[in-house]
Parts: sequence; C-alpha cells; structure tokens
Amino acid sequence: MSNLISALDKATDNSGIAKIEEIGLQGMITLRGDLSKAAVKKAATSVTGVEMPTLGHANHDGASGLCWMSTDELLVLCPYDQVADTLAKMHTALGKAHALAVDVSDARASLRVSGPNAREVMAKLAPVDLSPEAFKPGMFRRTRMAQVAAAFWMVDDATFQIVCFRSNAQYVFDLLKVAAQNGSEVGFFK
Amino acid sequence: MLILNCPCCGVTAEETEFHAGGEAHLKRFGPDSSNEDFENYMFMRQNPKGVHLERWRHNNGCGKWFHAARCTMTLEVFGTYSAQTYEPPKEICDLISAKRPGWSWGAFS
Amino acid sequence: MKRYSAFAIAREATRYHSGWERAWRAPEPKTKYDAIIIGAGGHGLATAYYLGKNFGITNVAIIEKGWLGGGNTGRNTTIIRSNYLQDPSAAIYEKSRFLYETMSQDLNYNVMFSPRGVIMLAQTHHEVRGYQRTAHANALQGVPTEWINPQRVKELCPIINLEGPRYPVLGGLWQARGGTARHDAVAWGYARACSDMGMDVIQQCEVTNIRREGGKVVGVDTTKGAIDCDKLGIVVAGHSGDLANMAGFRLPLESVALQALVSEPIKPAMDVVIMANTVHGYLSQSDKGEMVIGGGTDGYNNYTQRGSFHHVEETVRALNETFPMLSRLKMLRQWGGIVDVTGDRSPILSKTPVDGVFINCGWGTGGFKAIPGSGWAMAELMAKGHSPLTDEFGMERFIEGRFIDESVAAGVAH
Amino acid sequence: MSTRLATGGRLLNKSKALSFSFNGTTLKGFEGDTLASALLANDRVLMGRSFKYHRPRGVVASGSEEPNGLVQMGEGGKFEPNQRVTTTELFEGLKAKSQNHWPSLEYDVGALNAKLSRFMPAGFYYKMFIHPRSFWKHVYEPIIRHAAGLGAAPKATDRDADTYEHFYAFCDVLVIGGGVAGLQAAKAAAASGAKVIVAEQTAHLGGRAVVDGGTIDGQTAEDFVTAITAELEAMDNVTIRTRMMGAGVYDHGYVLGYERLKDHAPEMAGPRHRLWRIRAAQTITATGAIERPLSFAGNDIPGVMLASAIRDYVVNYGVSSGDRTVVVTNNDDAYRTAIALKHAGLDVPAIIDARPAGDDSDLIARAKALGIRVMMGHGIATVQGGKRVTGVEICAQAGEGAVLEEIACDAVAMSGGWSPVVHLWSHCGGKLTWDESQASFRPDPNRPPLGDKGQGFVSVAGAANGETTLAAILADATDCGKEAAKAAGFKAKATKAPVAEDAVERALLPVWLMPQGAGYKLRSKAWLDYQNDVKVSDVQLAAQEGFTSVEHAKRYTTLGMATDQGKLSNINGLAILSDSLNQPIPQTGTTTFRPPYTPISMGSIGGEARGDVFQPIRRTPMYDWHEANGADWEPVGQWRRPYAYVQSGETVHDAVMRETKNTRENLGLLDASTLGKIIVKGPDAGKFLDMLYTNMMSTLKVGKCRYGLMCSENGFLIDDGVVARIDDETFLCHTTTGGAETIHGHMEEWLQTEWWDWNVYVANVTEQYAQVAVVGPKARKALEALGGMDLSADAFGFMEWQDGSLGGFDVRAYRISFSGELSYEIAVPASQGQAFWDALMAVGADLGVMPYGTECLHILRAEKGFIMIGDETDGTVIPQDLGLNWAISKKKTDFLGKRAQQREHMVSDQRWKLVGLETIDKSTLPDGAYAVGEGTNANGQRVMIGRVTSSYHSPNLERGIAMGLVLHGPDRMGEVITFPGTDGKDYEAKIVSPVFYDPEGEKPNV
Repeated sequence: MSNLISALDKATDNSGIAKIEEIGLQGMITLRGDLSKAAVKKAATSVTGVEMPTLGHANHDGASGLCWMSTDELLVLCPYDQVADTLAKMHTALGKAHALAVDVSDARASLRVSGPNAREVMAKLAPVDLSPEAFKPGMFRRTRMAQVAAAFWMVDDATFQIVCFRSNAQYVFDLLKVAAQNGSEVGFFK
Repeated sequence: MLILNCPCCGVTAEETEFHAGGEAHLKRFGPDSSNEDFENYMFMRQNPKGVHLERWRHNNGCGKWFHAARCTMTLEVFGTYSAQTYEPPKEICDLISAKRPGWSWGAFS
Repeated sequence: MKRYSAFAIAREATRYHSGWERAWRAPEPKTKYDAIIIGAGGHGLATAYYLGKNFGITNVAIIEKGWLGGGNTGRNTTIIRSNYLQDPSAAIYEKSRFLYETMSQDLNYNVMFSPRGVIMLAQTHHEVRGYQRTAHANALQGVPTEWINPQRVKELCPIINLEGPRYPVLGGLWQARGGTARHDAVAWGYARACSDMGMDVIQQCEVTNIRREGGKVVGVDTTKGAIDCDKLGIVVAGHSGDLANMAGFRLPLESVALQALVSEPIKPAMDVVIMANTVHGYLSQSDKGEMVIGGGTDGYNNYTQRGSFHHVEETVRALNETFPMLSRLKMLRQWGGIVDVTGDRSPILSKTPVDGVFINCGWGTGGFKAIPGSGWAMAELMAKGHSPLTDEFGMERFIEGRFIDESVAAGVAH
Repeated sequence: MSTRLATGGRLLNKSKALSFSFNGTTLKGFEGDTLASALLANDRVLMGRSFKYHRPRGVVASGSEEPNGLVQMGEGGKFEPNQRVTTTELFEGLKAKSQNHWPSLEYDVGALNAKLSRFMPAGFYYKMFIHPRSFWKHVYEPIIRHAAGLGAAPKATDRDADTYEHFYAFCDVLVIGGGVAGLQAAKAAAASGAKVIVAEQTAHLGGRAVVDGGTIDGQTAEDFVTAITAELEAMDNVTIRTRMMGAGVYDHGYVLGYERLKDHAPEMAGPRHRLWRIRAAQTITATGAIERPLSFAGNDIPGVMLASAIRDYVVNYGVSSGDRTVVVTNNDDAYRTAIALKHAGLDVPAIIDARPAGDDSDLIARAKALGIRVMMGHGIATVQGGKRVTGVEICAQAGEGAVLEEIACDAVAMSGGWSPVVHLWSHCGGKLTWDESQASFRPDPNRPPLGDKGQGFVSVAGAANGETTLAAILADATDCGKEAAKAAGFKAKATKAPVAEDAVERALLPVWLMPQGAGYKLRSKAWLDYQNDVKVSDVQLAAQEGFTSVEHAKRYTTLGMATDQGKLSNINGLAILSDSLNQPIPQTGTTTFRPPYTPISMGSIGGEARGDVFQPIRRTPMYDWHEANGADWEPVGQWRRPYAYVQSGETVHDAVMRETKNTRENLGLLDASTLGKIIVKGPDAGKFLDMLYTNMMSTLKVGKCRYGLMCSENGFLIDDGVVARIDDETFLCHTTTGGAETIHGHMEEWLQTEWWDWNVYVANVTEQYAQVAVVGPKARKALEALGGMDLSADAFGFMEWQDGSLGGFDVRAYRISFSGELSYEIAVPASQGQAFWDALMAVGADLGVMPYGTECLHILRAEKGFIMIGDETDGTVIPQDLGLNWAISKKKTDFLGKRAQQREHMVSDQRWKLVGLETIDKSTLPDGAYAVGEGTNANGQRVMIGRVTSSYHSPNLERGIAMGLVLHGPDRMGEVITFPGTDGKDYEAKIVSPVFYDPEGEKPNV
C-alpha cells in the first residue's frame, strides 16, 4: 500500500558525530512459547532461515532474523510485506502447540546509529557496557535509552539497530541527535 | 544504585532496568480466608534489618519477575532466583547462613 | 531555665558568653518513669512535651539510640503545610501547622517558622481537578487554601517557567500559611523545654527489649540498664518494625530511603515553597540561601540512609525544567533518610496489642510538618486512651479496609 | 604585595597572555593560570566576603578545598554564581565579579556584622527574634535572608545556554586522582590487563609531588610523571581523563565522574559538562591530602594562606603571595614553602614552629642554611591587618599569648599538618581510624564500603591512605593497584614500586589552638570555618550548651556546612570539640561525608533531559494531523491527546461544545489509539481473565465484546474496558490509556508469580493499531461510504466485532459505544492510521464530520452516566460504590479484589454511592465540590456527605450535569443537597439518575 508511513517517515540526521536514521518499516512478529519445543523452534527458524538465537543474542540474514527477547519470547524479523505470510506459516508450524504469534511490526520503530562514534552516542543513553570487547555484533540487548525501553543490536561494528515503541520514535530520534551533537566525542572506546 | 543479575536472561544490569516489587513468598489468601490472614497477606511486612527476600521485575529488559535475597543494612545481594518457587534455593540459603549466621525469614533459615 | 532573648544575648556578650547553660540536661536514667518515649526525634520529643504541658505528666524519659533529632527530623526538606484531602489528615496536619505558628514563643526557642506559603503545582488536567477537589474539602475542614491561576503562581514565584515544553503550569493549590521551619531547632527547642519540665532526655541509649507482663508493658531494657514504666510510646521512624518486634506485634509498613539535596547558597530568589508532583520535585530556598530540593523514594527496602542516584537525577532534571535558573547552580550536598511507609501511605497513631504500648509511625515522607500535631495527638492518646485526632489512624483500619489515602487527589506526595 | 615573578610557573604558557576582568577592571594573566593565581599576580588579594560577618576574604588554598575565593562569572544564559577561583582555569575574556557585598567588595555595609560579632555567637538566632511573632516573617527573616546567600541568583528569564550529557562507562579498576599515587596505582593495576580509568580533577597530572620535589627512580618527580603518563597512555586498557572529578561513590561500585569539558574554553562546541556514570569492579581513591590551617587569632585575614598553597602559587604559577612571608607550622612540610620562597628570591623573615626545640631534620637544617630564622616553640598570637596582612605578633606556643615580638609581613604561610582526603572512601560507608602520628583520620582498611557481593570495593592509595613520604606513597600505590586488579578478577603482574627519596621529616605536633592557652579574645578571632565564620569560641560554646554530639555541634555552629563542606575546618573543629569535652578525638567521631566531593552543576545532573527531550512525549500515528488541526493538547501519562480541536475564533470551551453537539447530531472522530490493547491467549486464558475481571469472561462468545472491570487485590477499581473474544483461546482486552502498560504488567505479574502453571501468554499490541472511534448518528453512513463490510444492524450487532475491509483498508471493527451513540471503533495497522483517518475525513465531509477531543469524550460519556476511571474512581472506590454490581459475577468463587471487598468497611452502608446531580438553575456544579450534612465532626470539620466526581456543561441537554458519590445516594432520589463552593456560594443540587441522555439506550442500537 502506498499510504504506509513508518513512525518518522525515514527521517535522517547527519549533522552530528554519528548518522541517525529511522529506517522505515520492518516486519516484526512476537513469538511467545516454550523455546525448547520443536514446534516453536521450527516456527521460528523455518520462516527466517536462521538458527535459534542463544540467550542474549540475535541471528540475522538481511531483513530476516531471530532475536532472543526472553525465556519464552522471540522477536521474529521478516520483510514488512511478508508479515502475513510469515505469520500464517508460523501458525501452521506451531500446530497445536501452546504459543502466541502476533504481528507487532507497526507497534515498533526501527532506528540506526552509525559511524565511528556510534558506540559512544549509544553509551550516553543506555546503561550498558558498549565497549568493543563487551558488546559485539550478534549480541542483542533489551534495556532502556534514557527514559524509554528499547532493544538494540549491532549490524556491523559501527552500526546499531534500535527497536523502540512507535510512539517513542520521535523521542529516541531526538535523544540520539542530542547525544550526537557536534563536539561531544568522548574518545573512550579504543 | 544497585546492580542485579536477572536469573532469567542472565543480564547483570543497574537498578534502572528493574522494578522493585516488595516482599517475596507471600501466600495469597482469597475469599474464604480469615480477616487476619488476609490482612497479613495484604499489609503486614517483615521489613527486616538484614536479609530480605524480595521480588524484582526486569521491566526494561526481558520483562521477567525474579526473586532476590538482599541485605537491607549493607545492600549486599546474596543471590537472585526464580520467581516460580515457594522457597529460596538451598545454595542461596547456605550462602546467607555462611554470611549471616542465624538469619531467618518466616519459615526459612 | 534561663530565658532566651536579645537582652540575654547582650548580657552574655559582656561576659564572653560564659553564662549560657546547657540547652538540655544529660541525666542518667532513673529506675522508673510514668511514661517512656522511645525516640528523641521531633515526634517523640513533642509527644513528651505535650504529655507534660497538656496533661501534667512530667515523670517522663525520652530515650534515644543516637543523638536527639538525628533521624528524619534533621534530614528533611522542612516543608510545613496542611492542605490534605482526607478529613483525618487535614485535621492533624492543620493542628500541627497551627501549633507551628506559635512554637517559637511557646518554646522560647526560635524555630524560624516561616509562613511563606506553599504552592502545590498543577501541571495536568488531572491535577487541576484533584487540587480543586482538595480546595473544596479544605474549605469545609477549616484549612484555608485557594486555587490560583498560572499568573498568580508566577507572581508568587518569579523563577518558575510556566510554559514547560512538556507540562505547562495550569495553576496551583495555594496555602498562604504553609511554609518552612528550621528542622534542628524544632528538636532542640522541644528537648530544652522537656528537660526544663524535669523530663529526662537520654541520648546514646538503645532499647534492647520491651518487657511485658500479662499482656501489659512494664518496662524496657536498654544499653544503660533496665527502666520501668507504666506507659510506653514508640516513636522511631525508620526503626518502627524493629521495636514492634520487641513488643511482639507486627506492622503494616516497609522502610525505604528518601533523598534530598541542597544547592550552594545564593541570594534570595524564591519566597515560597513549591511542590510539583507531576514531575516529582519539591523546592524552597532556605534562609541561608540554599535551594532545598526533595524528590521521591526508592522502591526497595533499605536502612542505609543512602538512596540511588537516579532518583536525584529525575528530581533535578524536572526542577531544571520547571525552574530553568537552577541549571546554573550546583548541588552542594545530597543525603538520605529512612522513612516508614504504610499500606495506605498514611501514618499510624495507635494503641497496640500490648496494653500500655502506643505507636506513632508510618509518616512516610511527610513527618516533619506533623511534629507538633502528632505530638499533641499522641500525648492525648497516651494520657486518655483516645484522641479525636488519632481515632482514624488506628492500626485496625487495615483489617477493616478503611484507608486514609491521600494519593487520590493528584498523586500527592508529602 | 602579591605579584608575578620573573621566573617560575611550570604550568604557565608565558607566550600566551590572556586578558580577563575582575569587578570590571581588566587584568592580564597567562594561559595555564587559574583565576586565583591570575588575581594574585595582579595583587588582588581581597576576593570576597564571608557569609555571616562579611569579613574580608582572600584565597587561602590553591585547590578544590578553597572556602573563600568564590566569584560569579558569565552573563545571561552562561551566568553562574559561586565559582571557585582556585579551580577556574583562566581563559581569554573571562569576566569575574566578587560576591556577597554591598555596595562594593572594598566597602561592604554588611561588615557591620563583624563589629557586632560579640552579639552573634554560634546559634544566636535560636535565642532571639522570637518576639513579636509576626516580626520573624516580615522583618527578621527578610533581613537575614538578604544578608545570607553568597552569589546572585541566575535570572529567571535566562535559560541555561549550555548543554550537558551523561556517559556510561564500565571498567575493572577506577583510579580517582592523577597524582603520583594514582598514576602508579593505575600502572600496577593495568599491568594485569585490567581495564583502568584514571580520573584527575585538575587539568594536570602529577599532583603535589611535582611541586614538592623528591626523586623517583633517580628522576625528578616531574620527569617520573611525564614518563609514567606516556607509559599509561600507550596502553589500550588505560584511559586517562583530566578535568574529571570523582564526585561521588555510590552503592555497588557506582561512581560519578564530573567532567568539565569546556569551563576553561566556553566557546568550544559540545556539552559543557559530562557526568560519567562509571561502574567499576574496584575503585582506588588516590585523592591525596589537604593541608589544615592553624587556629590563631586573625588567621582569616587575607594574606594568611596554607603553606602548600603559597608554594603552589610560586612553583606552578610563578606568583608570590607576598614579599615577606612568615611561615607558621607544627610540622616539617611547611619548611618546603619557606625554601621555595627563598629560592624564588622572596623574603621569609621567620618560621614560627610550634614544636619544642629539638634535633634539626633535613628540612629544618636546609631552611636554616638558607638563613631563615627558625623560632621553635613559638606561635602566632595574632595577625595584624584588615583587608590584608600587615604583620604578626609572636608568642610562646605554651603560653596564653603574651606578645614577644612583632614581625612585619604581608603574607602568612600556615600548616597544621595534613588530612587525607577520605571523602570518597566514606561516601558509601567506608570507616575511618584515627592516626595518632599524623593527627588525622585515615581509611580503616578492615572496614571498607561493601559491594554487591559483600566485598570491599574501594581501596585507598598514597597520601589519601595516610602515607606521608614519597617512598611510602609509591609503595602503597603499587600494592593498592595490584590488589585492586586481583579483586577485580585479574592476575596481578609483578610490578616494582619505584624507589623514591625525599627528606626525612621530624614528627608533627598536633596543635589545635595557637597559643595553647589562648583566652576568649583570641579564641573568638581564631577561625575554623572561614566561609561560615565559625570560630574556636563558637565550637566551645556549642559544647558548653550541650551540643556535644559532633552532628549537633556542626549544625549548631554551621561548622563545615559551607560550600567547601568543611574540607579545611572539620578536623580542627572536631579537635576543639573533643578538647572541650575532655575526650579523645576518635570518641567524638566525624560527621558523615556526603557526595558530591565538590559541588557539581545541576545541569550535568539533568544531562540531556531538557527541552524537547525532557520527558518522552508519546505520539499516535495521527499526531501531526492533530497538531496541524488545532489540537489543544492534554498530557495523559506520557501520551499527548487532543483535548479539543480549536478552530479560529473559538475558545477551547467553544470547541468542546461544538464537538459535543456535532458528535450527537452528525459524526465525530476520536483518535482512540492510546487505549490499551492486550492479547491474552492460551487454553487457560478464560480462567485467567475470570480472575482478573470482576465479570465472567470465560463465557464470552467468539465474535462478541463485553465491558469488564478490573480491581486490585485490595478491592479497588483500577481499570475498565471492552474485552473481545477473538477465538476459542484468544481474547483482546482493551484498557484505559494509562492502563496499557500497567495492566499488561499486572497480567504478567500474576501469570509469572502466582499462576505460573497456567497456560496463558499475553502480548501488549497497543501500538500496533491506530484506532478511530467513528461516532454519531451518521457513523454507519460514513463507514458504508468507505465500503467493504456489511455494517447493517443485523449483520453487525451491538457489542460485536468483525475483521474486514473498509475503503481498501484491512480493519478490525468493534461495534461498541462509550458515547451512547451509534459507534464503531475501527483498528488499522498504525502505519496506515493517517491514511485511514484521511479517508474518514473525506467520506465524512458531506456528513458533517468533525474530530473531537478528550473533553468531548468526557461529556458524551457523562451524559450517559458512564463512569470514567480517574474521575469516578480515585483508588478508594469499589465497583459496588458505582452501582456496577451487574458487572460483578456472583458465580465466581474468586477474582482479584473479591476477598478485599468482603471487609467490614467495604460492605458498610456508610459508603458513598454514585448518583447523578442536577442543579436547580441548570448551572454547572463546581468540579470536586463536597456536599455538607449537619454539624461538625469531633475535629470541628464540617460533616461531608458526598462529592462531585464529574461535572460538565452539556450542550446537548443545555444544562449542567454532574455525577457524584453521595451517602445513601441511590435511596435519596429527588432530594436536594448543598455543595459549598470555594467562591463562597452554596450550590444546590438534586439527586437524580446518572443517566441523563437516552435512558432507554436506543441510540447505539439502531
């Protein structure tokens, strides 16, 4: 549909020490269930083509992926226009297993922070050790950014992808802009 | 500013990721209970100077509730454990006994 | 007791101040008192004072584990107001505020009660409605308060930013006769007056046991020996659970840390007290010039008198936004106290399951303003067995489901 | 006079002169100066006035312990009072003004107080200003307030022009202090591979050693510092930050680092301060020691300074504090100052040493060799001078102060020994022990602050640990660094302590009063706390009056409560108090050390949270449209919802009235996206909801909706909303706007902590949908115009929901009504929300469509007698109070709140119950008004029998309507009761049914 608008309509800001973008609509499905059950695993892996993530990690392949959210919850990533199909396939795979799979693509916003200072910009807002030795691509962290809940992972060593509630997208974007203001390099991560 | 280890997702994080939920191991009393039992369940709290078994939720994280054994005088955390239990695990009780001999909490010690 | 006055100071100045007596005696405990008050904070000392003044009971000891006034009496943000919503609260806080008016004269000790006025700021429609409700209730309770518009708020407090980007100021509940007092002086003034009535203020004396016979209190054991008594008042904010345990009953409360901070002193910038509950910050300026700031409590049980720093951050950022000039000041000192919070966040002034034992606790974050009223009411309760000011604050209310909930108006903190 | 010397000044860049101003006079300094050194270089010794007596004050120290040299700087949004001159780095164009005087620094009317100081001893204000009562507020207090305070208040109209930020950093070992001890400890810790951060509050590393001399591994201290700094900087696991102060140590290894990024260069881009929130496994405080003043009469006169400060100004800044400096001491260290002054070509007429004559130590011998007169066993009886020192009167230390000799001088260098900086060790509970030999408190290593595992997490290195010689300091630091690394879980590498040589010193003699037998006149001129004007006699008076606890004495005299928090005065005051009480100092104890170490900006504490990002503003997908179409915003939790859409020429009230009429007559649209939507799924979902709601939800048919109530376990109504059954195992629960997160959390809490064996999953999908309430008699027409679903009453009944398509949008439609009109709530994916809204506005154009806001919503529901959570409820109301017994299942044995509602007070017939209220004259009742009964209660308060919970003017009924809770209300229909207003008027209202509009409920059912 042409009238789809992501939270910030792909706003970007490149005026500071890191690039900040809202990256548009990303398919997201919350899957809750017993992650050790074969049907749940299959529902998750068969639609994404990636392996089950271990605790605190995320596995990705382009727009598809699996993020470990909690002991009984995964965030299933897929292209936005394939959410309905993916959900249907998941429901088939789940069969009668007790589980909940629900589309949350529109409930969230996706942002990226990139550039050599990306870690520092994030470390101003999230109470997480973001040094290169502590936080690496492949890891997935649910935490808070300033005053709102958020989750993020690293697409590569200089790029964070952030998921937050759609209603908070503008706040998170503005926060990142403040954190990336010119002259605010910290020089802590070597 | 405490740090706690969430036993559900394994993350050790500062207090701002968590929400404190008061005394743990309260037994719920429903419609058939006595006034005293219900009052005890709703309001009476151990509030000790010392070992406190308490509930926390990792609300800015994995969203799970868990229990912590913590000293209210030093803020030492003896351990965190599952919320889906009626009593603290033995290893945590043993550790507390080693550090706070003679401690007790309701029926536990 | 030698009376304090400017004349007395002039007289002493001529002899190098060598003639000043101790403000209170430092006696050893007697073997028996008619009444013992555990806790020489403001509430405990006021209780003893009114036992003597109103009921002639002066064979009284006030026993203090540390130094008098060393608990929450000396750690709060000194706000005095009585614009509470519920009848029982309005009654006791207004009694208290009224007694503060003449406290300096009553005690012959300048407690610097400053009726500079208190504004409870309304920053949401919900708060507007809550405070208008309170204003209506206050009018019937004999508590003069007034709903004021934003322009009046600005007149009273020129440093406020009415147009916050997040929460514009929509008005406020104004109590012109609310204010502040010098917290230490309240404890010292009462201690001096109690001592002068012949009561014993016994510091550095910890109660280790409460002795009972046949369900009735007979005395206490302390680090300075056993002391007998007919009546016992437990008035120990932050330690109430411990003492209740000694007396063999439980309390519906938990102890948490409450933090406060002050800025460096500046010249007078603010003449009123402002409480901004939407953003959880309270602000006034002390006579010394410090901006005195209070915020919210920690969520977890804690006896350390230290809180978590993020609460300070939350309070300060809110006040920076509401009073932009604060941003250019510096925090001089932060500290914490331990407050007892009950199941309905209102205090307990009550008889207990032990005959002769009375308890006064659970003032949460609102204890300082209540000191004289609480002492007055507690003394009446101890002397006569009941007081109209304490009747609604009994412990039995939790079993009956009869709560005194002040948070209903607008999430009002104390 | 104080002046700039031709030589010296290791920190100066003399090739870069800077221009600055003090009280309007333009002066010159150099890059590398502090404001203090630059002022002294210009002979500006008088810098301020004291707090109480307005005594002349000059700088006494050279670092962050300075109590006197406070100025205000900057203008407009960069104005700041109370800036310490000793920690202010000079920059081009700096403008400073002195404080706390009128009309000028030199001639201050307030100095009259000093003349009256006899009448203003400690605590005088507790003893006077008592009568007449009204005078305190109107006369005394205003005068006192005006005289008190230090710097001016920033203007209310100037917003802070700077920005601030926070930064989270994690490390294994944090070293606070970049002197030789800190650097050496960092090196020893870093050798293990541990990640180390070093924080130094000044712009320079090296601390005191580079000024005091001595050799380390055969090099000068300066060369050692250069070498070890280079070594540390080359290590990947070490970060050194200068201009960053360890401000506070908090529980579980949390440390605040206060980094001043551009106080020294205000024109730079970027934030002014950065508050680091460091979580360190181990923290080493290598914070050095602070020199103590000596207590003698006139020790507050400008020109009397710490010996170490005078030395600092000479060595670091090439500034002499005076031409002739008398040194007075009880220890050897001050001799270094005398020697440094001599080397700089300045005159030192005498060293007054309170210690009895004895063997000459290295330093004493060197001083004598330079020709300096050393007077052992002597003290200063009094300092002469007013706004600066003109001379000293010498006496025997052992006596009562008989003057033996006068010595002319223009500066006095005093040293009472050194106190370790134990603040950071103590912030979080580290305990102290009394060190007899140094007459100071130092950390007790056996009682450290305890961390999350009960482990000690702070250790102390060097002078802060009570070590006094270079060799011992470096050895201690090496051990401390290794031990900290080990405690942080690393294997310490063998690191040799550097070999240091410095002078062998003679023991210090504790001297708390000079001379020891000083009489009252001298004691009342011997300052302890310079800023707050607390003298020896004041502390003695406190003790005499029974303020014997150290906290009492502090609070009674204000000792140590000034902006320096007693860094110079605490130990001296303690000693005087102990002496007055005839008890040893450790028995007196110390006051509590509280953060921050020195004051930190409120701006830095707030960090980024200001302006637009002060707090999150949650926006619905149609936020921008609302904003562009006149929304008057109402904050609802973190959301903003339109209160009304104000058109040009309208007041907000006009808009509300228009919207309310239009929705009843035509068509209204409400952005209902903020209402909570929670999916509850599983074989036990019905059972679970039966426990959560007072109603029976398990019997709800698929395709149907039911209004439900939720109570807390304590019985009170907490939320309400419509539950839709999606399929056999799935329900969608609507909550209030504020309830989305809390009710979701409430569900998770019960599922995780009580009924964890029940098979239920929940998910909060609130934001997945943009939800629009399409309301009014023309609602069906509008949706039919979009097309795609059969919306006829037969195909789509009241309290049903359907998935379908409208105007090409995939929708979930609920036929529910909170307005009493024909109404559909349509949910579309949030990303299509704006497009769907646009489509509705387009098809509604011919039907009289208007958006409406929350106030219209309130009026519509009130006209129907529907309760609103937060209006009719306030946390003390149970469903039974609201006549909602029909929604409380009688069949269920249990639900949350059921037991609580059985309690005595909950079943009492004295509870106020919901009714409608109508004024006789159709006016609107004041919101929140109380109804009065007969007489007063035991406390003299008017008896109340009810209150207004909601009150509006209804444009549809053309009258005021209200709901309220009234004692025996439902039994008193038709009775008139009185509500006194705060405006002095009594409002009469008749008790009626709360359903004012369409009592038969026909409208939504068409």
